[in-house]
Amino acid sequence: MSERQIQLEVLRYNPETDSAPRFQTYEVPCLNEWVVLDALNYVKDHLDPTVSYRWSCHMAVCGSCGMMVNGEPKLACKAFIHEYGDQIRVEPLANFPIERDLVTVVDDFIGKLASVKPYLIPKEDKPVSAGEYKQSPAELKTFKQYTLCINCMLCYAACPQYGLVPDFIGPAAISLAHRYNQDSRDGGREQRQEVIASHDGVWECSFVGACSEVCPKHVDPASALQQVKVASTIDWYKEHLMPWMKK
Amino acid sequence: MTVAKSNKPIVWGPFAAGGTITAFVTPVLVLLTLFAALGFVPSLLTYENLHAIAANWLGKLVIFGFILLSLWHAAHRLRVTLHDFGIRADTWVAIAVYFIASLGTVATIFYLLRIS
Amino acid sequence: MEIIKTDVAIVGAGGAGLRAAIALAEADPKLRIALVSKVYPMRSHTCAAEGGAAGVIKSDDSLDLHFNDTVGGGDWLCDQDAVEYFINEAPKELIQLEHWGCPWSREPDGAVAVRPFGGMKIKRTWFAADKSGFHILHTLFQTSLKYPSIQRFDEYYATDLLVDDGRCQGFTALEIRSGEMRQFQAGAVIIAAGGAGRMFPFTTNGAVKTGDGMALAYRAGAPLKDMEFVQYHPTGLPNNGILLTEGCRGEGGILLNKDGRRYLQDYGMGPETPVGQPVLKTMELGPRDRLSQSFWHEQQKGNTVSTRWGDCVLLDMRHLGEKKINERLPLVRDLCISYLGMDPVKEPIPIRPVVHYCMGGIHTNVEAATPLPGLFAAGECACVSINGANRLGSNSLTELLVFGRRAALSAIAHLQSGQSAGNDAALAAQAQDSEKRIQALFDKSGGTESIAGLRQEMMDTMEAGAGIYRTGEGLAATCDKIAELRQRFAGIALHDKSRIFNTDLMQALELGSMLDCAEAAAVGGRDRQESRGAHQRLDFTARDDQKFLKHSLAHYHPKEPPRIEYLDVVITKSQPGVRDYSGAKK
Amino acid sequence: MSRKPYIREMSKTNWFFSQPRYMRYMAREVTCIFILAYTILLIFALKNLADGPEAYAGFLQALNSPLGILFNLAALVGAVYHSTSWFNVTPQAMPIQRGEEFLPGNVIVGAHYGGWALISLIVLFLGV
Ligand SMILES: Cc1cc2nc3c(=O)[nH]c(=O)nc-3n(C[C@H](O)[C@H](O)[C@H](O)COP(=O)(O)OP(=O)(O)OC[C@H]3O[C@@H](n4cnc5c(N)ncnc54)[C@H](O)[C@@H]3O)c2cc1C
Ligand code: SF4
Ligand code: F3S
Ligand code: FES
Repeated sequence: MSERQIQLEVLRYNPETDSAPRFQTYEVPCLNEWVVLDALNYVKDHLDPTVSYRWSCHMAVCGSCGMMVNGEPKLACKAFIHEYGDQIRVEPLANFPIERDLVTVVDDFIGKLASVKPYLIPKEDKPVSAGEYKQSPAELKTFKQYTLCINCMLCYAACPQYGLVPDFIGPAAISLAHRYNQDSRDGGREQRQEVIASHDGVWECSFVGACSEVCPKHVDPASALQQVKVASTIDWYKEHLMPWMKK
Repeated sequence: MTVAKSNKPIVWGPFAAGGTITAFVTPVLVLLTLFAALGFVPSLLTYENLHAIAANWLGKLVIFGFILLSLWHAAHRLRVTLHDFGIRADTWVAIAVYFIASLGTVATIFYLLRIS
Repeated sequence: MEIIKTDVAIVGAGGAGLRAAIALAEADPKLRIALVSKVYPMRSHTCAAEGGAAGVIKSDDSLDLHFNDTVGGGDWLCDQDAVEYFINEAPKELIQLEHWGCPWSREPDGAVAVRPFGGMKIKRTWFAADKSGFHILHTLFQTSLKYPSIQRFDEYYATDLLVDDGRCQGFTALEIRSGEMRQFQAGAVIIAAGGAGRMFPFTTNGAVKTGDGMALAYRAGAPLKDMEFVQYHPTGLPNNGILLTEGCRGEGGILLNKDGRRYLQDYGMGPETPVGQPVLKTMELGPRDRLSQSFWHEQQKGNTVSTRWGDCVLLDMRHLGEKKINERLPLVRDLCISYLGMDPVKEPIPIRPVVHYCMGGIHTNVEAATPLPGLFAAGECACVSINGANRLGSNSLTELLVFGRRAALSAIAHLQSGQSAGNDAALAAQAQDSEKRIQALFDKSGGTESIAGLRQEMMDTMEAGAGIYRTGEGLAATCDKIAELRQRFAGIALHDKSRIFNTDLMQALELGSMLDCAEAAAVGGRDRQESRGAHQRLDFTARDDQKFLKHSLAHYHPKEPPRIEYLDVVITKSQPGVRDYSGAKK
Repeated sequence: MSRKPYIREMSKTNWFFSQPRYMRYMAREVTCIFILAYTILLIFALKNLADGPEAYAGFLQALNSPLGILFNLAALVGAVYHSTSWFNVTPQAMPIQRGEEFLPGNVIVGAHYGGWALISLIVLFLGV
């Protein structure tokens, strides 16, 4: 049933035997509706079981399969073969160390995600027996977009500032902080500001906007970051020029 | 507080405001000076008219506001741009660009006050 | 080998594992908790759940109604004490999630909204658009970051349980990135490692759902219960099994055969309801087993549409309109456009039944405890028996929460029951054995069997013999085939000899787990000579309460097929009756 | 045998050549040089204005030269690129929510372009 033969160039790196990564090319018979992940799975099952990469859901929701496809950060399960020529080159996500083949080391990202206190810090505690918080559809909509992040890290691979300054907390983590800040049930903004308004926080972002261009879930992290900057600036001026305005 | 909050908002405020102002008016101003450069001096740029505006306190304020924001916008962005070009001595760069902006600000005040 | 000593160690960081970890951390901040998962928590397959989670909250609903829907939906194979506990706890758990920030969809007045779901008599499914599982998982993961006592071991693959003195005291796990083995020593172990849908070729399940947790417990002596009950979801994409949530039908989508007829009315789910006005528990909102079975009959009659991906029926949502689809089913639209090139706003979508959920799993009681002391289980890998012979959509996500927490509480009680200290030497020796087993895989050469090849044969035989409709003959053939594959499994060899992030090794271990689960499912199905819920036999078409109102328990044997025992179903207040999904008799 | 993650360093000085979107970004950032230079020109004009009519005439004369034309042309290109790139991202920096819905981005961008045109016309009308 094969409809097309492609050449899949895969970046290989085996830390036990290689001193640097190299490319290996596979001839893969593909169906046109396939995604790059299907081609990789074909390689793994039929051509070379030693290729390592992460994946699980095959439906662009688990965030495992981020990689560079022809130089662009993509989810392998949402990169359609029919959108590419007969040569497709896959590499591990940029800006992350390579563990092995297409697998990157993501500790840095996970640590940053945890650092922004990404959980609801309620204005006041409410027992479960008191029932749910009320939240209007409009209030939900205010932050909904920023809840859609699947932690795929494509934005980190696209953001040059993260590549240049690895301490930068980065687009997804700051967007997540913004998500909770904007939630009508939350009262924890002050606490999160300490992290995200710090030097390595939002101020390392120069609004390149690449993060939003590559985000597969249309989270628009660039937008979140600019909003955080605006709010932090207003905070600062309020605090320093109008100290009496401080809550 | 665990990590100190950054003081970037001080300069980011004028950067953002300046970016907006310059986006709205700089192109048309350049157009006017371009006319002057081409030998056709627009009425706004004649000595009499411009002097009249700058002599007026409201006029002074508007000119000052525009130049101030425009300077600080450009200075701050220049700092980031130099960083992007690989110049990593951010502290020195910051001192240099903000010094230029301060100098321009002071000069503007000085000249505006001399016009009466 | 490094030894990690903790109070409670959890295998699996999906919805159930995370909920358990949080419950432990909340109950006692001094508890040392190890949360071990073969993937980063947010990659767990809970993220793929779309439709929602059931729990009684609205005033027109009642706990009794939820009870009846669940027990009837499960064809009376549910343990009713467990169901009762479940429906009671469900609303509290969902509100708790709301308090943790889950972005549930809302009514105009700000209250949480509920949607209709298959087999439920009343709208009671809480949802967050059509990304409910995703939001639940991320809310739980993010909330878990609040608790410093939850120590995570991400990308660690649990290989064997450590059992000494008749109780479970930990397990071994492989750190995937370094290839090094670790020994987790714990006062109690909770398995929350998800389902095993990957043993079938067409499935909505992600690559991680390989039944590892079930196999861990099974090999250590805890029986697997009701494994023959495998749920097909009636609406999967025909090319890659991606699920289109039941919410599609809940919102008013209809199913058509090649003649444009709403064929469900021909299978006891009629009469036809008006298009776009779904009526609960009838037609398209019948239960999943019935809908999937109707597909099979239509296919036999030649009423299905043939597409290049095989026989399909059509899911028509056009009448819902673009606005409603975007608002309530944005993911569904995106999936159809992306993976099929078809827009549900403009055209009906071809779909087919796909394997979705394992009703069976590690045998637990209402306290989430397995027969093996110190071992607890929750989530899809467990069978506490609230799902019986057929799970109702949206009960599973709630189950993760309710029994995830329950497992945590039981584990604490177990810790407090005063156990003698473990025998370190005995545990270490077991851990060494486990390491040797893996080492042997590395050292072995000249194997002739390929992992992908064996896996394919397994999936094919499961589909052929243990699919929507089964026969004694087909099941017997599948049993033989799986037994053969288990033998041949000894002949595999690793191609990848690197220690670092060796996915070849992972796939080998996962295949081993799946073969064990598959055998339990096939043998259980062969021996269950009746039709009930998701288990439909063409040679025994009736339900047989006389003989089979019983759970099957499969006991592991390293070389031979499992030994099957039967256990009475717990019935408290609902006697077996007729499952009626025709709208007429209401 | 053990882990040995491979780190790919990003070049600090020519990274922006690697992708067109980075080039577009750098072009936008570099507009600040034109804005800065032009602002300095304005300050210079003020100085001459303060120095009296002759000085100012001298300033206008100096402007009326190939170099002056070139400078203004370059500044015009830079300023226009700055304006468009600035307006195009305003919906991201300042989204506006009305009731449940957000104002569509192109409405916000459109409003900015409209305002820009209006301001430019007024200045031209009054100034020429
Ligand atoms: C597409 C889809 C849609 C669904 N929609 C709904 C719905 O709308 N409503 C509903 O109620 N239910 C739904 N379900 C069912 C429900 O989502 C699942 O049953 C549930 O999410 C399972 O959760 P879990 O926590 O048990 O396991 P999972 O979320 O699968 O997590 C398993 C965890 O175990 C870990 N693990 C596994 N093996 C090992 C090992 N060897 N070592 C270490 N860790 C291991 C994994 O890393 C993972 O963290 C859906 C299921 C699917 C597939
Ligand atoms: S913001 Fe977008 S690109 Fe970044 S991690 Fe989240 S989903 Fe991925
Ligand atoms: S690409 Fe990077 S610089 Fe900011 S806008 Fe996005 S985080
Ligand atoms: S496999 Fe889950 S996002 Fe691609």
